[in-house]
Amino acid sequence: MMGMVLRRAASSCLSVFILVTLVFFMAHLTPGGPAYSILGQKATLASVAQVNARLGLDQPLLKQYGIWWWHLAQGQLGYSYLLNRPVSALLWGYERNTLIFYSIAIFLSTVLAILLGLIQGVYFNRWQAKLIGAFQLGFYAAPPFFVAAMLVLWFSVQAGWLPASGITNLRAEHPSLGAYAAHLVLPVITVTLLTVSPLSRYFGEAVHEELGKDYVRTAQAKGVGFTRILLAHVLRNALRPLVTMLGLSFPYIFTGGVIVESVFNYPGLGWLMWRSALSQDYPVLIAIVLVIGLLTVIGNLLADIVNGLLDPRASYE
Amino acid sequence: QECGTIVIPTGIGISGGADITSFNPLLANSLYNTAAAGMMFQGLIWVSGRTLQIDWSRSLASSITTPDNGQTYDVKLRPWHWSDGVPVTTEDVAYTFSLIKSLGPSYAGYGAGGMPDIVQSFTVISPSEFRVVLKHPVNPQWYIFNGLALLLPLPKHAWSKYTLDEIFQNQSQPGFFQVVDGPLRPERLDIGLDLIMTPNPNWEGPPLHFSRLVWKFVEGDGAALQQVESGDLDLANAPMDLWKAVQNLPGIRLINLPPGLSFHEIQLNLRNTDVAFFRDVRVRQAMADAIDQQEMIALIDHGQGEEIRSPVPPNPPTYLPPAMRAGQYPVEYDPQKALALLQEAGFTRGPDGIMQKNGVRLSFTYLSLSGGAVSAQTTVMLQSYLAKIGIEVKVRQIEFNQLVALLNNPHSDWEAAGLGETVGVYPSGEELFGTGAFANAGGYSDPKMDQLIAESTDKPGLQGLYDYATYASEQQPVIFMPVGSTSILARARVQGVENFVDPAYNYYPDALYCTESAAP
Amino acid sequence: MNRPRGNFAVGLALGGIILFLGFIAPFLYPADPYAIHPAYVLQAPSLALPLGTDELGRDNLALVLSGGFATLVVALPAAALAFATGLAYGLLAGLAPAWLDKILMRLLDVFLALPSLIVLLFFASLITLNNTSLILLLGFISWPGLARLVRNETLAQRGRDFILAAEQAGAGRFYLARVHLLRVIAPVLVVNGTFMVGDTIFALSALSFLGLGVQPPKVSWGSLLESALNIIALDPWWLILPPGLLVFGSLLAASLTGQGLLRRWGGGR
Amino acid sequence: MSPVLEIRNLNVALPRGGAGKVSVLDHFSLTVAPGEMLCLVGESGSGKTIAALSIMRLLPPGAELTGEIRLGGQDLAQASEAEMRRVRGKRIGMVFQNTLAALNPTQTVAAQVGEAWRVHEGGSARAARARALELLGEVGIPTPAARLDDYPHQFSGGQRQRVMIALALACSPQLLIADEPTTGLDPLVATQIMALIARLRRERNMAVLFVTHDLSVVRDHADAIHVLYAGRSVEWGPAKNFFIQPRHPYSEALLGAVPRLGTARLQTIPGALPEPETRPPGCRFAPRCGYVQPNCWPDYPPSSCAGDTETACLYPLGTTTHQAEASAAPPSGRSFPLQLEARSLTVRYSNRLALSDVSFSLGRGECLGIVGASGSGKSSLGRAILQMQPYGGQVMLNGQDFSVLRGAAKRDARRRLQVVFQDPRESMNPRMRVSEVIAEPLALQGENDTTARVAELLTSVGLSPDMATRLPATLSGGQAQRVAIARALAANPELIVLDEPTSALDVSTQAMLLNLLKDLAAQHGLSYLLISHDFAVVSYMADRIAVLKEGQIVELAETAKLIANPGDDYTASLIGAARP
Ligand SMILES: Nc1ncnc2c1ncn2[C@@H]1O[C@H](COP(=O)(O)OP(=O)(O)OP(=O)(O)O)[C@@H](O)[C@H]1O
Ligand SMILES: Nc1ncnc2c1ncn2[C@@H]1O[C@H](COP(=O)(O)OP(=O)(O)OP(=O)(O)O)[C@@H](O)[C@H]1O
Ligand SMILES: [Mg+2]
Ligand SMILES: [Mg+2]
Ligand code: NI
Repeated sequence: MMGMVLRRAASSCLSVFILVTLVFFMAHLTPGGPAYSILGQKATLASVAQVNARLGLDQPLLKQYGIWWWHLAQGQLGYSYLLNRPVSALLWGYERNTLIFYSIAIFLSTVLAILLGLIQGVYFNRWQAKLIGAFQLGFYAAPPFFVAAMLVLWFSVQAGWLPASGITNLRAEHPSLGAYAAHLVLPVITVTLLTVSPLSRYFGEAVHEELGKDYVRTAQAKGVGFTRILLAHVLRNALRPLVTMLGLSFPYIFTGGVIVESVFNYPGLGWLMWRSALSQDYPVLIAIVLVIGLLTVIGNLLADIVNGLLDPRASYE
Repeated sequence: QECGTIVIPTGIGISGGADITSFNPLLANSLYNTAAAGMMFQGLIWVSGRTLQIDWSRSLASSITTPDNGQTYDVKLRPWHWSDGVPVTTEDVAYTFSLIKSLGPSYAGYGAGGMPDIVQSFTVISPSEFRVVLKHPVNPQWYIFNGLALLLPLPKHAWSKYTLDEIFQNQSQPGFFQVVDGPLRPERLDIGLDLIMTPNPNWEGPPLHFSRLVWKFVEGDGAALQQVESGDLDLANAPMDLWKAVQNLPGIRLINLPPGLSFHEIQLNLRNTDVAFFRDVRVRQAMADAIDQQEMIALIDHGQGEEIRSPVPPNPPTYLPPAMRAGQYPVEYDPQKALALLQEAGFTRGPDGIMQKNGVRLSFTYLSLSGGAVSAQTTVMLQSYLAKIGIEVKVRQIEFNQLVALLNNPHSDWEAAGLGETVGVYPSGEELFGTGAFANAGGYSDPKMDQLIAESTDKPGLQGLYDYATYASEQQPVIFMPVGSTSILARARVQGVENFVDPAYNYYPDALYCTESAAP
Repeated sequence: MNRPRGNFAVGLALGGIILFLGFIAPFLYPADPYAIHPAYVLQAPSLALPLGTDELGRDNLALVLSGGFATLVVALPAAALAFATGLAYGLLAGLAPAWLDKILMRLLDVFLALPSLIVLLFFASLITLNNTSLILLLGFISWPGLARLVRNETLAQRGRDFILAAEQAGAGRFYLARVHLLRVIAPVLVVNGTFMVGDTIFALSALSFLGLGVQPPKVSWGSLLESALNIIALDPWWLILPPGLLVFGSLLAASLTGQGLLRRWGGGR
Repeated sequence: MSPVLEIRNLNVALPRGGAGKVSVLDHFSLTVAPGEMLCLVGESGSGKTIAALSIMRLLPPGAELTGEIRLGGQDLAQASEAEMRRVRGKRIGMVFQNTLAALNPTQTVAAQVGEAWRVHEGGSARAARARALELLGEVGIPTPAARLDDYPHQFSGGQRQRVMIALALACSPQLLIADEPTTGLDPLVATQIMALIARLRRERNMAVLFVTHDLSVVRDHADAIHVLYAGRSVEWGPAKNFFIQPRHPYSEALLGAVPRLGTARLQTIPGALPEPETRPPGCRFAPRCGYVQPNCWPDYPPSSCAGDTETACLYPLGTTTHQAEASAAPPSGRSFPLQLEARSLTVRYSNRLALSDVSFSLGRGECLGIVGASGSGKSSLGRAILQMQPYGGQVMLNGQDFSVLRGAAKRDARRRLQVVFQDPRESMNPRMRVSEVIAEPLALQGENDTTARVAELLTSVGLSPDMATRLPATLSGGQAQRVAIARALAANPELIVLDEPTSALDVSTQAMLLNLLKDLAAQHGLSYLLISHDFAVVSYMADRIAVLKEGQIVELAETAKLIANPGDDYTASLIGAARP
């Protein structure tokens, strides 16, 4: 099975390569240019030319592209034009924020999805399942910005319980973990609410489907109790689609989402990507795209491997 | 009383936040960066934004004389020390000047006050005195305010061991900037989060009342409002679109500041033949006359703004021509007059209600900066006003850097664009409307304007400036638009906020003090 | 997902209401959405102004209606475009020889991993955003999911006996795709087509949040919501709820209808 | 001796669609004595599975059950769920069909076998494992210790069924219920499983309720037979009597439909089993019965006793001459002009050789049977002939080599070869109406007006032209297979490849189809390549038979010669499994 997984990884790397190439050229062909972001309104043709020369942007595009790979091969991701920092150092700062925020959210939504999905699968077509179904539908249809805004309105503007935005820099402000956590609550709730709905839906359907399978009847015929059937037999078999979906959402754990992060003023990687795209800070942008591409590949691989462990048949497919 | 840590958003007193990404005053190209750098390095000449006069108590220069009234400038420094105890000398100023020259166009202040090309020679006379000789005599007020003021001393003894590239690479490393002569020193910068500054213990200016100043990067005024309410921030800009909501916040004061030295404008591309009608001064005047600036201020800025009809900001009125001080401008809100002007220029209403002449419709595409409720509202109102006199405005939202790139390219085919313009403490127009001036993106060129501008910068006295302002107001080389003033929300414990920032975007950290006990 | 049958009807009814509001109502309600009334700023709903006014004193009902038209007139064709592209690409990959399929799928991976905002930003900087270009852009970023689905379906169906039998009777590839594949995957297609409508409405609204949507002074539900949320601290519920609920309702209508169809055709997956 | 299981007057109603609860099994009574093997037989849909599940009380939710089910002294019909849990697996073991689905794919067999034991005996994991090892050995898994930690998919179908049996036997139950354990297995393996169950019940003196629709499997081992038709018992009694003299016309028809070596013509039962909603009030078999009398219609006939056999028929058979074993073997030595020739065919899948160097020829009007165990390459051979997949070697139709043909010429030549698949519903586009399905080959040949021709074809396969507007899902398996044959005929073929055309069908339907195919061949001068793992079926149809084993032809001879004188051990065992 490892062989198959690795083969797929190799061919996915091709996709990453194309992805990075595409974004590289797209970014460089977008009108404007980082020099204007750097110089702002004071830009003149001369100063732009000078900045471009300093950044190497006056070179032919293909050569810049080659240099980018050459630097990557040496382990360098470049230097942010706008933030005046090496990209790798920069990424990590944002990455940390996203990682904390999203891994908590995804963890919560996975746990919730498993709980809700089990209930939904077991009480299929009964009011419990219908209630959960309505919840899923509601959150599926609710745009994230709307959910986020409503949460802010209720918990922050009206009740004043939780900070609506921002993040506490543990090293800067009153170094309190409590405040740090408080800033995470609303974003985490938003993402959890939004991700739990598709996850639990797929999982609930899988549980229902598995419960209808013959092996469940076999287990019943053995005299196995329902709880045990659910936990020992059904759960593991139903996890496959959930794992696949988690694999697909793997990149998000690291990159976050532009919209949620900007609504909450949360400096995560998704938000950095958006700002870099706006200001055409190519090195940062392309580095993030590279990270996303690699994470997509890794996410799929992890899902394959976990599914392989969960389901011995997978290795024969 | 001591405040402990004060947390303020970047862009306080200016506008919504952006990251601080550079501490180097020669490379700092955003107001946010300039704000940080301005607190680290003491200016040679400090022009107060409230009076537009030199504040000698804050300037490193103790005297400036120009023996030949315009070409030679002798500057004396007063005794002052770097934070490591080394004295500040004219060598440091010379070092700055050499850096400026070698940076060339990538110097952030390049071109302002003619710097550095206007300088014939720079001579260090003694550790406390230097002389600058210009290539030709100019209006001393103009040069001192807009040019000489740029020569702030930088710590030669700390920096000279670095190459220009290294200086460039280190522009956002706090460690590089530990030798300062201003009130604050950077401690750490987490890009995307905040910049922490601590007082320079050896600063020789007025005492500070806090132990740390945190510039927190907050995107959006709405978010800043929430954070000042929750106590995450001590100060924040009051969001204009939430004006009603910020009036009576418990424990928070609302402090109105005078408007900054800036104006809004609609740049018109006079080179573009598709919109050749802009070249007709009557069309531009009609546009200016059609816009009800008072209504815009009332609706968008909730009355906290300033009508702008000329390139000289009306407040403080130090440089405003006397007629304008009395409220008389060549243009004013008068849609009837606007219509009459258009008719006079030969336009008639077409079947679709749009004015036209010889098949050319008065219709153009307006580039508006994306993001920001204020810009969107301005766009909507502009469109509505111009529609009333038969001018059609199509809108395209565009990113800032792309807009700047378009404006910069003399061959690009943009038609009109909304921008903000900051003016120098001495509001001459050589960078704005002179033929080929760099902010003159629309290619406006008028011999009379050029002559008036030259008089304002070269001839001593204010008459040149007055004439220029009057002519520009009449010409509307760009359509002047109103500017909103800033208001600051301050948590009760922090005092002195009204003196913390002035209209020229100078910061006075020593103004801040607290009434309650220190840390929250 | 098995829900009471009634939901399908609710979905259709909701969809009908939204189509009515988007395409017919704007021409029935006379007020000019762009007229500014400084004297009537931020009025709460009243009899004369059923949905109140915004911060420039514009009639909010007129804005919401014209926003609906602007939203639907972009989102629906965009969904159709994405649908057609996804379908064509998926069929092509599914029917192509293995090597071509491999290439197409790797490319699809690229499209799927490509952050759509960057693509949007790129194109938005090159072309003026108007209805046509927005349709093209939204269509362009929304198709890869469907393409993958169609391709997988096609592959799954391709080896089925009835396809083999048709081939044996002399059917060519094009005939197989047109007659057999399209018919068997029709349920999946219709269902995902409905979902796609919801997705494009959502994507368009999200774009407004980033300034890449329908350009001012024209409004869309997304941009109305965005500007209302900017002033959320003033609690202008009459500005937030209508566009918010309409976006929500459209997505709900799309997914209810889609799920109803899914159940009706038993193509559950 | 008191019976292990005694069912009295069991009625089961199931919720079905909009119609509410419908009775699917009624007045069902049966007794199984210790050590006895009772076979419950009947066509698909007659209610066998429902009966078996009732005993375990594992009916689908919403089912309504009345009557008595006595296991020892306990009435299971009244037992609580907790009590039932102690019965299931402990006192009654159950074996299901389709073991690939019935075993949990993600647990090792040791865990699954051991679980039954642990649940009831509460032993340690180690003890459960030891028990699993013991059981696997007992059911005849070779080297059981090495296979404990394998997963179900790693076993062959027959082995999985053995595992399933081991699982049911874990707590040494008094009663084993086996629901079609041999369906879907190839006949050789099926016989082995059957023998295994028979052996186990003797060794353990365990009662067995064996559910099947295939009478040929149970002939050697059953003690008693119980025939169900449309939810009611029609005949029950000792097996010996049953096979000698079935009393009920349905039983007779069922027996007559099973192909056996040397049968000249199979008996067929007209019509189809009624759905539970449409069952007639009187004798449910009446509409299809050859002996029907007017008084069969109003009331369900009371049961009558003849010898040890009871039968619910007003006119039980007794003296009518039961169809004698036909001695007339298919005529041998017919000669056919050469039509199709395959030369050293080789089919290779990515990693394995499915067919190697197979050559044979087929004459015009001839039927060539291909037999072999599952996986021996039969279907691959068929697909290669049909040009459905790449192969090495040559296929020549009327002397024309396919490999040199391209494009339209190839399509044209391919059309001369048609195919009928195993799963009749899979072979039709579920969204096409019957008329479109049949008209497709016509339309592809450019015919425009197809209505008349479709009606004609439908009639020729014995369907009413009214069927033309139906969708495949509304057809029964037999009807669907006829439509598939009609479609094949529509292309005007010379040769039809029949890939297990009847193995998804009931014996009665199978008989009907086989007869139809025989008639069509005679009418249209068709040649057949008949693929099947059921030697009896092939011998009934084929002029010559090729025996495939591991991708190679081990023997190819005329049917009669092959039966009389198999030249290969493998062939001999195939014939043995098919012999009654
Ligand atoms: N869950 C169910 N809901 C409704 N009707 C059912 C259900 N299960 C079976 N039936 C119906 O009950 C009748 C008897 O079905 P059963 O499964 O017992 O047949 P069977 O004799 O076992 O057939 P087969 O040989 O196909 O297994 C059939 O008409 C069937 O359609
Ligand atoms: N598409 C395929 N890819 C790889 N291997 C295959 C494929 N189809 C069949 N095989 C393998 O080739 C061998 C022959 O398969 P084939 O289907 O011809 O057997 P068969 O005799 O028809 O079996 P059955 O009686 O089960 O239908 C088997 O071992 C099978 O697993
Ligand atoms: Mg059954
Ligand atoms: Mg086969
Ligand atoms: Ni805090």
